Amino acid sequence: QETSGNVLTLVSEQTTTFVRNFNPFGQTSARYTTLDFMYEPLVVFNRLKGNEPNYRLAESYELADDLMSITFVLREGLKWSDGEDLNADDVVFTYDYIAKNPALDFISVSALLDSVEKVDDRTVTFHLKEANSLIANTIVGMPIVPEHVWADVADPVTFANENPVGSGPMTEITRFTPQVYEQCRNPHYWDAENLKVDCLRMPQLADNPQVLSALADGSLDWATSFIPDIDNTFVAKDPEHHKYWFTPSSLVSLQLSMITPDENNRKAFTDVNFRRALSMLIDRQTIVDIAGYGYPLVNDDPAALGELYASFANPEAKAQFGQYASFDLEAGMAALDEAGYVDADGDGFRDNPDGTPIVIDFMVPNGWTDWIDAVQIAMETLTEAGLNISMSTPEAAVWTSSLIAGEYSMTLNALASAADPYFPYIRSFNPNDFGKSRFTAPHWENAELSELLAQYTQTKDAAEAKTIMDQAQLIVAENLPIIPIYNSPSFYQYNTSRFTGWADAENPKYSPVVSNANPARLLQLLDLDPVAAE
Amino acid sequence: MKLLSQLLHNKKALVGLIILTIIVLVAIFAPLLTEYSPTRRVGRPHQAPSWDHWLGTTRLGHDVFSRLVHGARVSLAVGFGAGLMITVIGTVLGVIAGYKGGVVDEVINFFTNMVLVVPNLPLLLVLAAFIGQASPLVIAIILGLTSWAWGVRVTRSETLSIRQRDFVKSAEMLGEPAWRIMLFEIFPNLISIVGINFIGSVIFAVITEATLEFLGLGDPNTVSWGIMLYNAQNAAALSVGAWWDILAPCFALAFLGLGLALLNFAIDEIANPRLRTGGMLNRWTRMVRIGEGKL
Amino acid sequence: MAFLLRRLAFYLAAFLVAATINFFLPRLMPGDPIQIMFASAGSELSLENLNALKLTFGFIDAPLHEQYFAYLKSVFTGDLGRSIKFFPLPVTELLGRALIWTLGLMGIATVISFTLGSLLGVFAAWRRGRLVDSVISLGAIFSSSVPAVVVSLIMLFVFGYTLRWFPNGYAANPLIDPAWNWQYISSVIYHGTLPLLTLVFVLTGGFAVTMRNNMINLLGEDYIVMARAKGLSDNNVMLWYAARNALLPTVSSLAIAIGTILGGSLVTEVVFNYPGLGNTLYQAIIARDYPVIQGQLLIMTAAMLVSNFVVDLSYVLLDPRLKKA
Amino acid sequence: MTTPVLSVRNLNIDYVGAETDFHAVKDVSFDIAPGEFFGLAGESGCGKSTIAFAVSRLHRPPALIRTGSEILVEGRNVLELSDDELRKFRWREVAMVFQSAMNSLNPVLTIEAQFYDVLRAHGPIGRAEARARATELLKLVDIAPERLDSYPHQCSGGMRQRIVIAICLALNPKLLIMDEPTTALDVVVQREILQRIDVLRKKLGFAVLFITHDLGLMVQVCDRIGIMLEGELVEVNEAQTIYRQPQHPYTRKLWASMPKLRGEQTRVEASS
Amino acid sequence: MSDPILALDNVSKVFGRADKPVYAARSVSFALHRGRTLALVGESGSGKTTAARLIMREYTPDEGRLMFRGAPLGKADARALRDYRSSVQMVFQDPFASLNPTHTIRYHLERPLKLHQKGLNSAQRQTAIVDLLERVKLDPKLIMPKFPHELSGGQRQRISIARALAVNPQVIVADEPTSMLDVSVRQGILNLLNDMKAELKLALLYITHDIATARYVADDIMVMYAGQIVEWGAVDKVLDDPRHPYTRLLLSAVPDPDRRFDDVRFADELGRIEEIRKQAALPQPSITEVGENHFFRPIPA
Ligand SMILES: Nc1ncnc2c1ncn2[C@@H]1O[C@H](COP(=O)(O)OP(=O)(O)OP(=O)(O)O)[C@@H](O)[C@H]1O
Ligand SMILES: Nc1ncnc2c1ncn2[C@@H]1O[C@H](COP(=O)(O)OP(=O)(O)OP(=O)(O)O)[C@@H](O)[C@H]1O
Ligand SMILES: [Mg+2]
Ligand SMILES: [Mg+2]
Ligand code: NI
Repeated sequence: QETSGNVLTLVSEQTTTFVRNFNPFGQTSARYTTLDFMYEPLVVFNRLKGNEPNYRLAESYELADDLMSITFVLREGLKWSDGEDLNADDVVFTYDYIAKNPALDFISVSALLDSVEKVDDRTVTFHLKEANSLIANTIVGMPIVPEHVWADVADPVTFANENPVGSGPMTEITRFTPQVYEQCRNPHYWDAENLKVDCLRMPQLADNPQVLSALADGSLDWATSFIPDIDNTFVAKDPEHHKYWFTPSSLVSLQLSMITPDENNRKAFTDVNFRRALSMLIDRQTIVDIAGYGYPLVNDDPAALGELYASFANPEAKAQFGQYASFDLEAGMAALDEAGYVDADGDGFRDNPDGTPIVIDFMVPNGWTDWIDAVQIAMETLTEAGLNISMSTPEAAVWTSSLIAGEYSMTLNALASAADPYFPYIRSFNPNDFGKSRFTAPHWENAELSELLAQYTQTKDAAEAKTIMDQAQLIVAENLPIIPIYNSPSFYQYNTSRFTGWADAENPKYSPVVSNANPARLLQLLDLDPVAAE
Repeated sequence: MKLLSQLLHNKKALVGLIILTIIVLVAIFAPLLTEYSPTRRVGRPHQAPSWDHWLGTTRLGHDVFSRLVHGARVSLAVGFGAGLMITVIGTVLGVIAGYKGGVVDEVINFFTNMVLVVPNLPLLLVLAAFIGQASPLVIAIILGLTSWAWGVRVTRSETLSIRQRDFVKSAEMLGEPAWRIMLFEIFPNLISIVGINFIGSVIFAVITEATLEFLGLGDPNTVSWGIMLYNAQNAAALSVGAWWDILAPCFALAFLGLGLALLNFAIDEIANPRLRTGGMLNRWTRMVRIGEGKL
Repeated sequence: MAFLLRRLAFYLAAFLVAATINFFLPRLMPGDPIQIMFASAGSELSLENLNALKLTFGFIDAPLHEQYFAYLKSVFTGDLGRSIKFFPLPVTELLGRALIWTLGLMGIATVISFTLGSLLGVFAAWRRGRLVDSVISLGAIFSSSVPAVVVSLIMLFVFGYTLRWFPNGYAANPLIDPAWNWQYISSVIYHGTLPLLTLVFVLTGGFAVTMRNNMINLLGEDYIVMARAKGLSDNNVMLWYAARNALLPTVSSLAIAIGTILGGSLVTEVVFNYPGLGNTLYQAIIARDYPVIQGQLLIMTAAMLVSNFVVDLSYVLLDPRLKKA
Repeated sequence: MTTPVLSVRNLNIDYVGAETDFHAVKDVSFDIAPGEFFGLAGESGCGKSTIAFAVSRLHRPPALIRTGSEILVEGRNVLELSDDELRKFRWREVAMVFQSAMNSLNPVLTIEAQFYDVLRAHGPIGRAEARARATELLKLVDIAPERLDSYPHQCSGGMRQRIVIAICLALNPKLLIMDEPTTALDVVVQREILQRIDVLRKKLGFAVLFITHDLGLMVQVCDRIGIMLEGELVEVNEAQTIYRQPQHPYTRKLWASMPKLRGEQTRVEASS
Repeated sequence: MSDPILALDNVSKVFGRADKPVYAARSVSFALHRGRTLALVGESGSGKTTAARLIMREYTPDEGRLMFRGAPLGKADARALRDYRSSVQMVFQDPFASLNPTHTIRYHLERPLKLHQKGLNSAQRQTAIVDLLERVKLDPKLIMPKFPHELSGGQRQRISIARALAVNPQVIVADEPTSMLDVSVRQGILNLLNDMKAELKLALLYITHDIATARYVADDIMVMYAGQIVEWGAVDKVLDDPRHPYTRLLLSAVPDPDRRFDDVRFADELGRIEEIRKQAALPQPSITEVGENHFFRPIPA
């Protein structure tokens, strides 16, 4: 049966089979069109515009002056897709619910909240455990579910929510097979006026090559997939309509464990001169060009922020320490010589200044081919500079636990992009997270930085915040605890033959990536206009 | 020795041996055959075959020809290493089970049948996945430990029939100890079966190693045909039109497989004279045609 | 009958052992099995969430033997747990979906290549030493020596990418709803052609060689000569006397070959992205979806056992000597 | 004089080798008269079976019947028959019992099917009719008709041998070739079978070409005997004549080396 | 007569399952004496080979005992077994199968010497081998380096005999040693066995179904039928005056060029033997002595 109306065909997830699961709390199991499209966020923050809020279910929010609470006000006349009212009770219910069922709390927001209080039918106040100026960013990540449905769910973890009742633009599942499903317009959507797309169609595509062939023959409107040699394989097939735009996303950096079990390595790794030299020996551009097909963006910001957080950048950091974050083989080798890392025992490899050998195992998870390529390229120059380096590719799980424990020498690590540089810093350098998260893999701590970061969330004053952040950047840039290499791209391909209104490099209104980690995709959906039939 | 001279007289075996020799020589002299290192970037990504790069370059800019000739080493080493292990285990267990009979046989036979009904490749996949970063050595070892069952089965049934032969009986009557009977009376008569088993196991090991690596369960540090396939597949060599990247290891594998298979076929013919189709049949056809006689 | 009963008992034992291996495999490997099992799903989850998730998967802190018996019980009641990747889909259902495709693909490929290979082997043996024989033998050697990966990649390259005659993935056009209509069925056939061809190519040679060797060994038998002496037509002797008897050992080799076929179809499915068991296993391994991997191994073992049993049965049917024994 | 059933003239058969040929049958000529029991004796490998196979043209490559050889069955040259004629000729004119009965019945077909096969191949016949004929034939060799539904492995060796003989008689052939039909059997069973053949021959009138290396047996059952040595037929004569007045030295040596059951025991130094 | 070197005393051996036993040997008793040959004849499946295997201790008797040099043989431990084996040897039926195709003749003869005559050094072994080959009338130089397939059937059988002699045995069991050989070669082997027996004072058990050769080599003969020994005695006496119906049948079935087929009322004899076959499972009949050194078991009424 043909679905009537304007159908937008998109690929958000790659899978071998579709399972009917629209449980918005199941990050790994729910269909990727569940968040945002089915369960609308309170607010969507536009990262490309300095976190400008786009109010969705909430029409406003207000952070208390002491930063110890935040109050959201819902829009008027909101309805669930089954026609029931959507009000503050549902919000409170949702937060109580995830507090009761910790397995549901996929963004660990409960831990930050003291209580959630209904003020009136449209107003909810979140009381925090600690002052936090950035809490709104976290809270909006949790989908709000209807109390009248979820209160009766026996086991919300395994609940598949096959017939979802949602608040977003696309809530009705009109067709579901393991090979394709369609998700259509919410009859009670509050913003229906802006919604020109009637249905989303999600064909099952198992991997990048399949997405590519679907893209190339024009059957997909919107996709997020790695495509090799995209200008030839995709754009050239129909240059007028086949388009793409890659935005920088998570930071990939080279990391060293400051607490690595190997005593000799540890001596070198904890020496900032060694780290700086190492950083200068990484040929970032080649890695980007070859391992990444030229898609990623070189990150040569010693403060590890780069393009992504350009609006927060402290030019001073780059001016003072920039030379340590860009490739210069000669300088790097000279720096090593100067710091005393020379071949003491004549085995052809550089040793510590005290003569003990440095033998580095470069760890990268098995099967992560682009990283493996990147490591191999990085190793070329490192080896040429006289370092004794080999690569190992353990199981991802083993890799993760080694990183968490700090029991490794050298690795690549990725850190998701966020709305504010505070997040990458706190995730990477928070001593409280040592041994808990792989993002703290370097196990590098700096009291001054910790203090600055703590202050940062405590201030409401933008100017003060900027000063703090500038200082933090200087500290990071000086110590180079992580060696930035590149920001991976967010892949975004689209086809203009059926719909227009796409964000692109000329009009970077928000991030249009259709992956489930980008709430701004909702904005993109609402901006689409069908091309009038000829 | 007799086997060897017979091998040299068999056309199929000869072709097989030549193929194998070429590959072995290429593997041994790999560094002399190419100026390029197999693990360094020596060109732009995915350059088509040219005078500089006979078989083009990979996505990373490695020289395909260099990787191919160096990769032969791993394929051969794993093939022959695992093949040897499979054969040794299979033959030892098979001869013991077949000769000893009784409980020993029951036990060995049970496990053999057991291993035969557990699907091999999936099991290997799972094992490799659990072990993680399966280097060629690890692959060879798990291949050796999981694939001996077929060998036991054929050796055992052959041993059973040899055991019935009078020369084994007479050795028993002479009071030869059991191990001597197995080693010196039965085993020499199994040479061709063992040979077939060995070559068959080598083929199996080469194919399986390549398959495991192709599926991404190998160690990316190795230079081998399976890893080449894996890298090519990952670089979407087919969809970007870099056929040389994927076809080179394909043909290398097929070539090695063909050589080994020819050899195996020939051993089969030598072991079983009925299977032989020597020059006499050609001669016969010719003689019938010129009317020297008929059937 | 006693023969079949004994085989059945063996199969049961074999299944038990496979189930046991399955149980111990993750527990024998270095590292915490739970950590390994949830690694890819859980890398973004906090420890609290992980613990909560583990409970729902039944990782109780019981003594090993209790875990073992609980596991056996669930296996024999057909409960293989739930997939992590395709949560909360039960593993049985996930594999059930895939099983249909694999059975279809493998079944048809086996039937075609077995028939074709056996026929070729029969002809080659009958015309031994002539041109037909040389051509068939060499072809068979070649086809059985090329790895399935290589064949499928080359097929994909030639027919999928270069000539574009066939699609390069899927079991059917996803936009067509599964139904018993020509549109869907033709799409299934169209998508199945390349994997099928690959499998047939890989398998036929082996069967042909086996059959040829068996036939040649048989042709000297007195009853074959007697059949010719009786004045039966060549075709009659070849098919009814020689081939039928040569089939017996071939059938038993089929039982062993099924393992190889499973392996071959695994690779083929992966290369052609065919949604069968092999591909599911591969995806599960990549995603480290352990409930699926374990269920998969069990199902594949069960499939092997069933097909071995079918082979046993047909052996009994084909060979009257076994009926009474 | 009547035409012989079988008349072999200048028969030369080679086994073609890769380089040289093995001349297995050298210029052999002999006749068998209708109803005659003709024996062919000689050491293992002297070419007896090769001759037997040639009569029905059962050879497969690399055997080669040299041009110039003639095998006449009732005057018709077998070597000139077309494929189709050959098929019709086999079994109708010449039937054959092979070296071992154990293996000359197809193990996977019932006895009935193996009767039906041959009857079908030589003319249209219904199942029921074929079964009736088979029953009749089995009676000739003293086997219960229920055996028709058995498989060969369910019958004893002697029984199988008799079944083969019954099948041989299905088309009333002129000549029955028996190539060492009893070597695998006990003397008692062997004796019984030969005696039965002898009786049937007298009743049905077919000739027998009997091949064995047991000379004593041969003299006892045959009318005439041919002695072969390395592919050559060295002596042909009446059985008793050959026994009592052997001409060829080889024949004489054969007799001398045969231990006797009765009478003088002589010791002969035979070479090995 | 001297004391027997080896004797079977009421030995029985049963094969098969309890519900369908096959009596391969039933209360079999006989004795072997040095310097004498005992022939064992009988139809196929009558238990001749079983008797040989019992002697070779490949089977253990279900009932009865094996006496060696007057003493009963108990459960065999490895050493006792080796001891026994250096006294009792066997020559097999098929010379093609009883030599290992992968070893030279030299190896075949060297092994028994190494195993059973430990004292010899390699030069002594060499002489011993040459000696053995000469004894079986083969040219040592020519034969030693050859492989079995390069020899004729008769030569191979000679090697088998030489190998049996190599351990210096007192008893040789020959199970149809000539049935696979050509008639003209057969004689030579039989002569050889006869000579060895006389020269080395061997006790020889000669198993065959060919009564004529039995007469040629043996001093005494036993006729076996359905696992039982039904008639025995000196060769001439038994063959001249057969008493048991089976012995008679056997004798009449033996091809005899002096008598035409139709001379013998074979069918009648056959009918009678069928009757004995039916009674074969009945209890043991007593033994009747017909004359000096000639006994038989009459069929029960
Ligand atoms: N297919 C063959 N190829 C080559 N030589 C053969 C072939 N078949 C038989 N011969 C040879 O031809 C000769 C005669 O063989 P044939 O089978 O006729 O002997 P035979 O007298 O029947 O012997 P036996 O008594 O052992 O049956 C033998 O020397 C044998 O080696
Ligand atoms: N290992 C065994 N298992 C079961 N039955 C056996 C075994 N060995 C022999 N028999 C049976 O015992 C009986 C005697 O067999 P044996 O081999 O001793 O006979 P034979 O006289 O040597 O016969 P032949 O002359 O054919 O060699 C036969 O019915 C045989 O089937
Ligand atoms: Mg013959
Ligand atoms: Mg016997
Ligand atoms: Ni040699």
